[in-house]
Amino acid sequence: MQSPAEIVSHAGGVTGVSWLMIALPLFGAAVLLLGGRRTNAWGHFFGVAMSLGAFAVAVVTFVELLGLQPEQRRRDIGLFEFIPGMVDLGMLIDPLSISFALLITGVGSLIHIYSVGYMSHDRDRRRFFAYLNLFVAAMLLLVLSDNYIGLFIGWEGVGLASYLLIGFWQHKPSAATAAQKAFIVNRVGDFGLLIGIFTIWTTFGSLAFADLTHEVAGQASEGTLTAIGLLLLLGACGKSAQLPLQSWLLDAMEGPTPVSALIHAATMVTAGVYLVVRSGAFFEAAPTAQLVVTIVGVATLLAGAIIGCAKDDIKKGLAGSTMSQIGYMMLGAGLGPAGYAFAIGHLITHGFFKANMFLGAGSVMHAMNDEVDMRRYGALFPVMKITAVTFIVGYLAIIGFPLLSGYYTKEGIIETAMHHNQILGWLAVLGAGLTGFYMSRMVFMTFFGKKRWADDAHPHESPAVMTWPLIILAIGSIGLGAFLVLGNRFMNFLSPAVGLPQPADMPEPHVFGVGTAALATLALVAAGAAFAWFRYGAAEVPAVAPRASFLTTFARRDLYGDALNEALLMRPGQWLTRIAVFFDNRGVDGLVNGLAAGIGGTSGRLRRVQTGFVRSYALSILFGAAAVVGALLYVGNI
Amino acid sequence: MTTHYLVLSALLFAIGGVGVLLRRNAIVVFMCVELMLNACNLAFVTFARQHGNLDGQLIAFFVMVVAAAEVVIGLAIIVMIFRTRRSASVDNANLLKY
Amino acid sequence: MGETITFWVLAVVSVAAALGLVFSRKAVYSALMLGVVMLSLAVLYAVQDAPFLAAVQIIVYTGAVMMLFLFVLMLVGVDSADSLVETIRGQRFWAIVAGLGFGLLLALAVGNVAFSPAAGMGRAVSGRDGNVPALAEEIFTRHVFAFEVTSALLITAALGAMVLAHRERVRPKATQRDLARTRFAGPQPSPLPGPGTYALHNAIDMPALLPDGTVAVTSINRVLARHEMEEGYAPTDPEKAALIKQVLEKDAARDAAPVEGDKPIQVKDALQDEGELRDEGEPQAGTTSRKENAPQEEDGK
Amino acid sequence: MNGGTIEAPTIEYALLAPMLLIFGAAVVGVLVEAFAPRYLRKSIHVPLTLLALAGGFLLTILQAVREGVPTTPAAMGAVAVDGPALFIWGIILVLAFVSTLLINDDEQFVAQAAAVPGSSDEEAAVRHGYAQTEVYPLLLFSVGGMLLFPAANDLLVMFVALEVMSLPLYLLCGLARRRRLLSQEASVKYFLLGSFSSAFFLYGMALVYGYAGSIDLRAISSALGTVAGQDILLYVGVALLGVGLLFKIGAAPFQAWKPDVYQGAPTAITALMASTVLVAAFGAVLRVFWVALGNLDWDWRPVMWGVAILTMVVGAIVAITQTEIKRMLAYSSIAHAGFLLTGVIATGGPEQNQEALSAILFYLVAYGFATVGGFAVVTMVRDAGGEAGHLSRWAGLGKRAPLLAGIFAFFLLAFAGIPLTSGFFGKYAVFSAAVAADALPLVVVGVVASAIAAFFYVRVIVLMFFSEPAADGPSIAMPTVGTSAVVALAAAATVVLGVFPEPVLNLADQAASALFIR
Repeated sequence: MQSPAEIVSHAGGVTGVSWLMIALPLFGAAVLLLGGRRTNAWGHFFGVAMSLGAFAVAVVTFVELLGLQPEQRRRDIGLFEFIPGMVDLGMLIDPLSISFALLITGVGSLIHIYSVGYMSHDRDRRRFFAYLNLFVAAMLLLVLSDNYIGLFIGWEGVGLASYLLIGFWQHKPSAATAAQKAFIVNRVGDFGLLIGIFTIWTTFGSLAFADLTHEVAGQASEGTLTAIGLLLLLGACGKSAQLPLQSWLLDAMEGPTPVSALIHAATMVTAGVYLVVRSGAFFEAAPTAQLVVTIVGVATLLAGAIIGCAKDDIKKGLAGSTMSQIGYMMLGAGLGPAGYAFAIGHLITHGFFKANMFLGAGSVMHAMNDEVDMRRYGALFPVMKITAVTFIVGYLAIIGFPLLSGYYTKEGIIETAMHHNQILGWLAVLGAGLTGFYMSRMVFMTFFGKKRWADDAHPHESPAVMTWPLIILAIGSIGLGAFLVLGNRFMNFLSPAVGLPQPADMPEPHVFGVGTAALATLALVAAGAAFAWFRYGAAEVPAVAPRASFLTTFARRDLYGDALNEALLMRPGQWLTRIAVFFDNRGVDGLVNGLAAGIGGTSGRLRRVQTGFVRSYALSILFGAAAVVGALLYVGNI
Repeated sequence: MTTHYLVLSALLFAIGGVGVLLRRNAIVVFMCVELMLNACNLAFVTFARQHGNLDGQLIAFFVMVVAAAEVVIGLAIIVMIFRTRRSASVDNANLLKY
Repeated sequence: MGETITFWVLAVVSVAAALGLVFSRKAVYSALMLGVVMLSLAVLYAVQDAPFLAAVQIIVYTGAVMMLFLFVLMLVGVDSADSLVETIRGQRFWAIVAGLGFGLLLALAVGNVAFSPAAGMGRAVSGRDGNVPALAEEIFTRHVFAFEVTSALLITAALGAMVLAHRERVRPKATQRDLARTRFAGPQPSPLPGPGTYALHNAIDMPALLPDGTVAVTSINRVLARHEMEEGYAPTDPEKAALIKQVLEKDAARDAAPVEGDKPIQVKDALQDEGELRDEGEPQAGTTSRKENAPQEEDGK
Repeated sequence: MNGGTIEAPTIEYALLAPMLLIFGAAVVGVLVEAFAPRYLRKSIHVPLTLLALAGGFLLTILQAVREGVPTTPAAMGAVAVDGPALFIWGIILVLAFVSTLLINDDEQFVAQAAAVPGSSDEEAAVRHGYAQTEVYPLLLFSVGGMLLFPAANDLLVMFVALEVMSLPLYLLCGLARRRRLLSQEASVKYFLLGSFSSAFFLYGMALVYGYAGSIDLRAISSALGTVAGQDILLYVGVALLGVGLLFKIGAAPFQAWKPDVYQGAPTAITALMASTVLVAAFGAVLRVFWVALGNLDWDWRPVMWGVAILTMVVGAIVAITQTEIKRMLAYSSIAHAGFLLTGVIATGGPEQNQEALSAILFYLVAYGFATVGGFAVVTMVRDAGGEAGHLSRWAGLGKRAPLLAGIFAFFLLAFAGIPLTSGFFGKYAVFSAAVAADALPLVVVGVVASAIAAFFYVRVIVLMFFSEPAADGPSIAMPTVGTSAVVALAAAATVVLGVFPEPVLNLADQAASALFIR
């Protein structure tokens, strides 16, 4: 099937071996899992090496891609044809996918390195690295595949890796439950994605991105496109923890902290954003679906921020923040080509500063005997300066402190949203203010104020293998945003993959990016930070959470997300299951069991026909011969 | 006449088939198979005359050769199993079943 | 006319002989009946312008193949009268139904075809020196490949007979002298067990072996076994020792709870024991042959 | 006339070279048996056999590559070496080569077949290290027959080839080293039923000859429709011919021999039968039913429908309750014969025929390799008394020998037709060809049967990996070089055919596009 899109035939070069990107970590996972205890001694280094190798390949591929004309920066690499003309596996290397690949392998490698230190006391470190490698491979397959099948395989692969890693400490019942929860909630989303893919297949007859261009998508009816968009969005919501499928993310913090940093902050949870951007052709042709995307994004960014305000568990606070930031990205992704560059840009900068903060949090926990309650922290700044400084850099980046990474990308999303729709814009600004509050709260409660440590806590700085990744991530958190956004550099880079926005959709450029919305945002953020200072910096923080107002409780309980799930989904679900079970037992099961028993019984009876007497066999042959002769005569009408 | 010969061959073939089903002595069973082959040969020769070409006779000749080889193998196998079991009954060999 | 008479005579003879082959009790009779059929067919071949085949039929089939059959029959034992008592339920009924059905189907099928008068072999052999050269020409031209391939068949046959029947001597054949020496100077003055008993030893303290090499539980001598166990002369073979022990324990258990007096161990119980002791999936050669013996005995009366 | 001169026949030796090489090697093997000292025999036989098979394969390839596919029958019209035949030769020779590696294993064959099982004679033979090296020439004769069987251009040659193929197999079945009672029983059963069924084949041949006046396949085809009033001869003849052929592929209701013979025969021979014989028999079935009876397809196809459905259903259902691994694989082989029959039914017009034919050819390659590999694994799982056949003994094998169990599980998945294994494409190709030929109901039955079949394959996998191993479970024999090569080769072929089926599919397509010489 020749794709309508222009396919640049690649004549060798590094892109020819870019499959190594996926193959290396997969190989690592295979070696570590199959090798068993023999690889205990060097397994973690091997895992790191595989991840770094993938990073190196990604960098080289990226450099080679940069060397091409922008319109040629698109390479389809057919890996193999599975069912000719139906299911082919191949890689699509274009600006969008290579951006993701760089983020995944780059941040992934840093987190691998960090984990060498963080997991050094764990007996199952090798298994941990195997899963990490598996995750990286699956995630790369997800973003590098040139069709929805490969994407789906990667999608399920990261789901599996995430499940394994959340439940890594199986001995903790909470971890096991959380892993199951994540798995089940994700199934809902995957179901949507799968149906969406089926719909695409039946509508367009192809699943290759190259075939599903804007022109092709335009041929379908808008109703179909909206349906496809909403189904894909359901998938995206599941993976990216957007409302209403957000509830698993907070529980997922039961996993080891590097996992939270890599999977549940920097990479996997952004897969939904990738899906929406990659499927831009459908969304842009279905405004309703796009609108729903923006609404989900805004609702999630507010919900996440509110949750973040009330959490005392440092990782859960960060998880709420992640939800919120992905809400921003989703909002950007719902705005069409104008928002894509900012959404992906924010995704990348967020990958850096959020990973940075998670790892920082991990470093703090490492120092505080795995204590996660911020009310037991305080005044850690002098004890662990590197962690604190890097964390604060991340903090400044996330709240949008001018000239740091988050400022540029988040501001871009807010302004584009404002230009698109005032209400969305102002809600996004409000979210920014909340971010200012809860992030400041986190920093003040952790690093400043008075010591509220447990008696046996002896905090200390983490080893270099853990701090160096922090430092590198912090540098990224500072400079990356400006690098990407200024001069629309990233937008132009991405445009061959996702298209350039109409000029009318773009907000007016500002000198140094300061406009009304930006000013309002800055003001609100400052107010939020100041409020946090009065509440948690200057004032005494009680070591036990006080009874709180309705609103705080509301936020502490994850906006009653679980209760809502329970009331809306679980209870009716249980009723449904009960009814289903009833019918299942009586009807379906009866049928299936009856069928199984029937087949088994038939089998048992037929088996007895094989008496072992050769004369019986001869009899059956003679009967068979007579039957065949008779049948043929009958058919031949003689 | 052709029909007569053919009916005779069909009868002999069927009798041979029944014999295979009824007899337990492996050697007799095998004789019945030989009877079936002979019936085939009769049909071949008859058809050869019917069509006036030699192919039928030729095939019959080949069948005899093949049958001779088959007899040697078959009897060797029967002798082998008789040595082990001290019985040439085909019903005795029914360890393999179900 | 002559052909018609020949046909009807030989048809009746051959069908009768074929039925005799199927229904005669003695295998030798069956073989002779088959010979009759073959000879009749040979004549029918000759009648149908196939003199070469008629000769080959007599020489190869009746002369060689049938002799081979008879030879093997002698080897196997001519007196092994084949029982006509059916052991497989329904086999006889269904065999006759299927046979009749199939035979009728075939006979009706070929009987209903309207043949034109036979072309005869005249045309086929005309221009050649009769039937045999004509056949030869066919064999060595058009069908030469089939002819060559049959050689593979014949070699296979020879090889197969060698494999299955030829026993190579592992040690030199014992001379009369050797035999006499072992007979008188050897450890075993008594004769060895006769064929068919599957025993490697004939000492009473050694249990018999079944064809598959396992111990026949029924053959364990309880008295001796108990004595052996008590005196500590257990057999060296651990498997046998374990088996003997097991049997004794079972006896002891039975003795401990006597039901209706002192019941001697009966064959039936022992058989059950054997079934329990064996692996379920293992073939039970012993029981099969025992089952088989029953009708034969009945038949022998 | 001068009757003394006969014009010498022309035989295309080059075309027939692969087959002649095999037969020649077999004869040399017999001479080795006769003249070489005992201790040398095996070391002569093994290379001789392997070289002959490999040489035959090379000659086949040379034939296909250099001289192209001939369009007229060879050897005075006796043998048709055409595209499908060359492909089938290739498969048979490769699979036979692989099976020979397996046969090479010392533990497979009886020391002296003539010695009564359990007797002191046998013991002595074992002690002296005797080996029945006649196995190798017998194998070669059989392979020669297999090559001729699907390439036969007239029914006589086909009948002779059938016997050449079968007679050595009857013998080989009875030569297992352990459980000789079972082995001999398998031999007797196979022999009696085999000769019984070939009598049917022969009678069918007689009737078809009576109808057409010739046994040449092409002549039969051209006689169809021109002979008036004798259709009944043709129909009965075709039915009986079909009985003989269907017996060889093990289609129901002629399948009864398969489980018993597969279980009793030495496993290496079972592997040979389950792979190469099936390939050869399907080649013959295709040739008879397409070349000779292609114009009669409206009549034989409905009957074949019934046979295919019955075969699939019986194979799949009865396999469920099997407790013996080889028996289970035998039933699985029956079910696969049914799947392949759907492909036979799908043959029709030339284009349709090409698709169906290439599907069948690919299926045969895929199934052949997986099945040889599967049986090779079976030879390695051993108890004190030989192979541990009972399924309960396989419980927990995944914990004892994860690699072996994993490979076996992979073969089972290939049988089940799971994607990324070779079996998937085989089934896919055959079923899609059947759908194209309007045999949708048949495909539905096929899919249902596959689902049932998948159940018992998966059951074995579950048994191996999720059951506790028995305390006195079977040991895993240290594989010889030959056996491990077989397992590795078969596994590699199954993977490659499952992941990169393109080249072989193309090859099969090419072979099929030449069609049978008609």
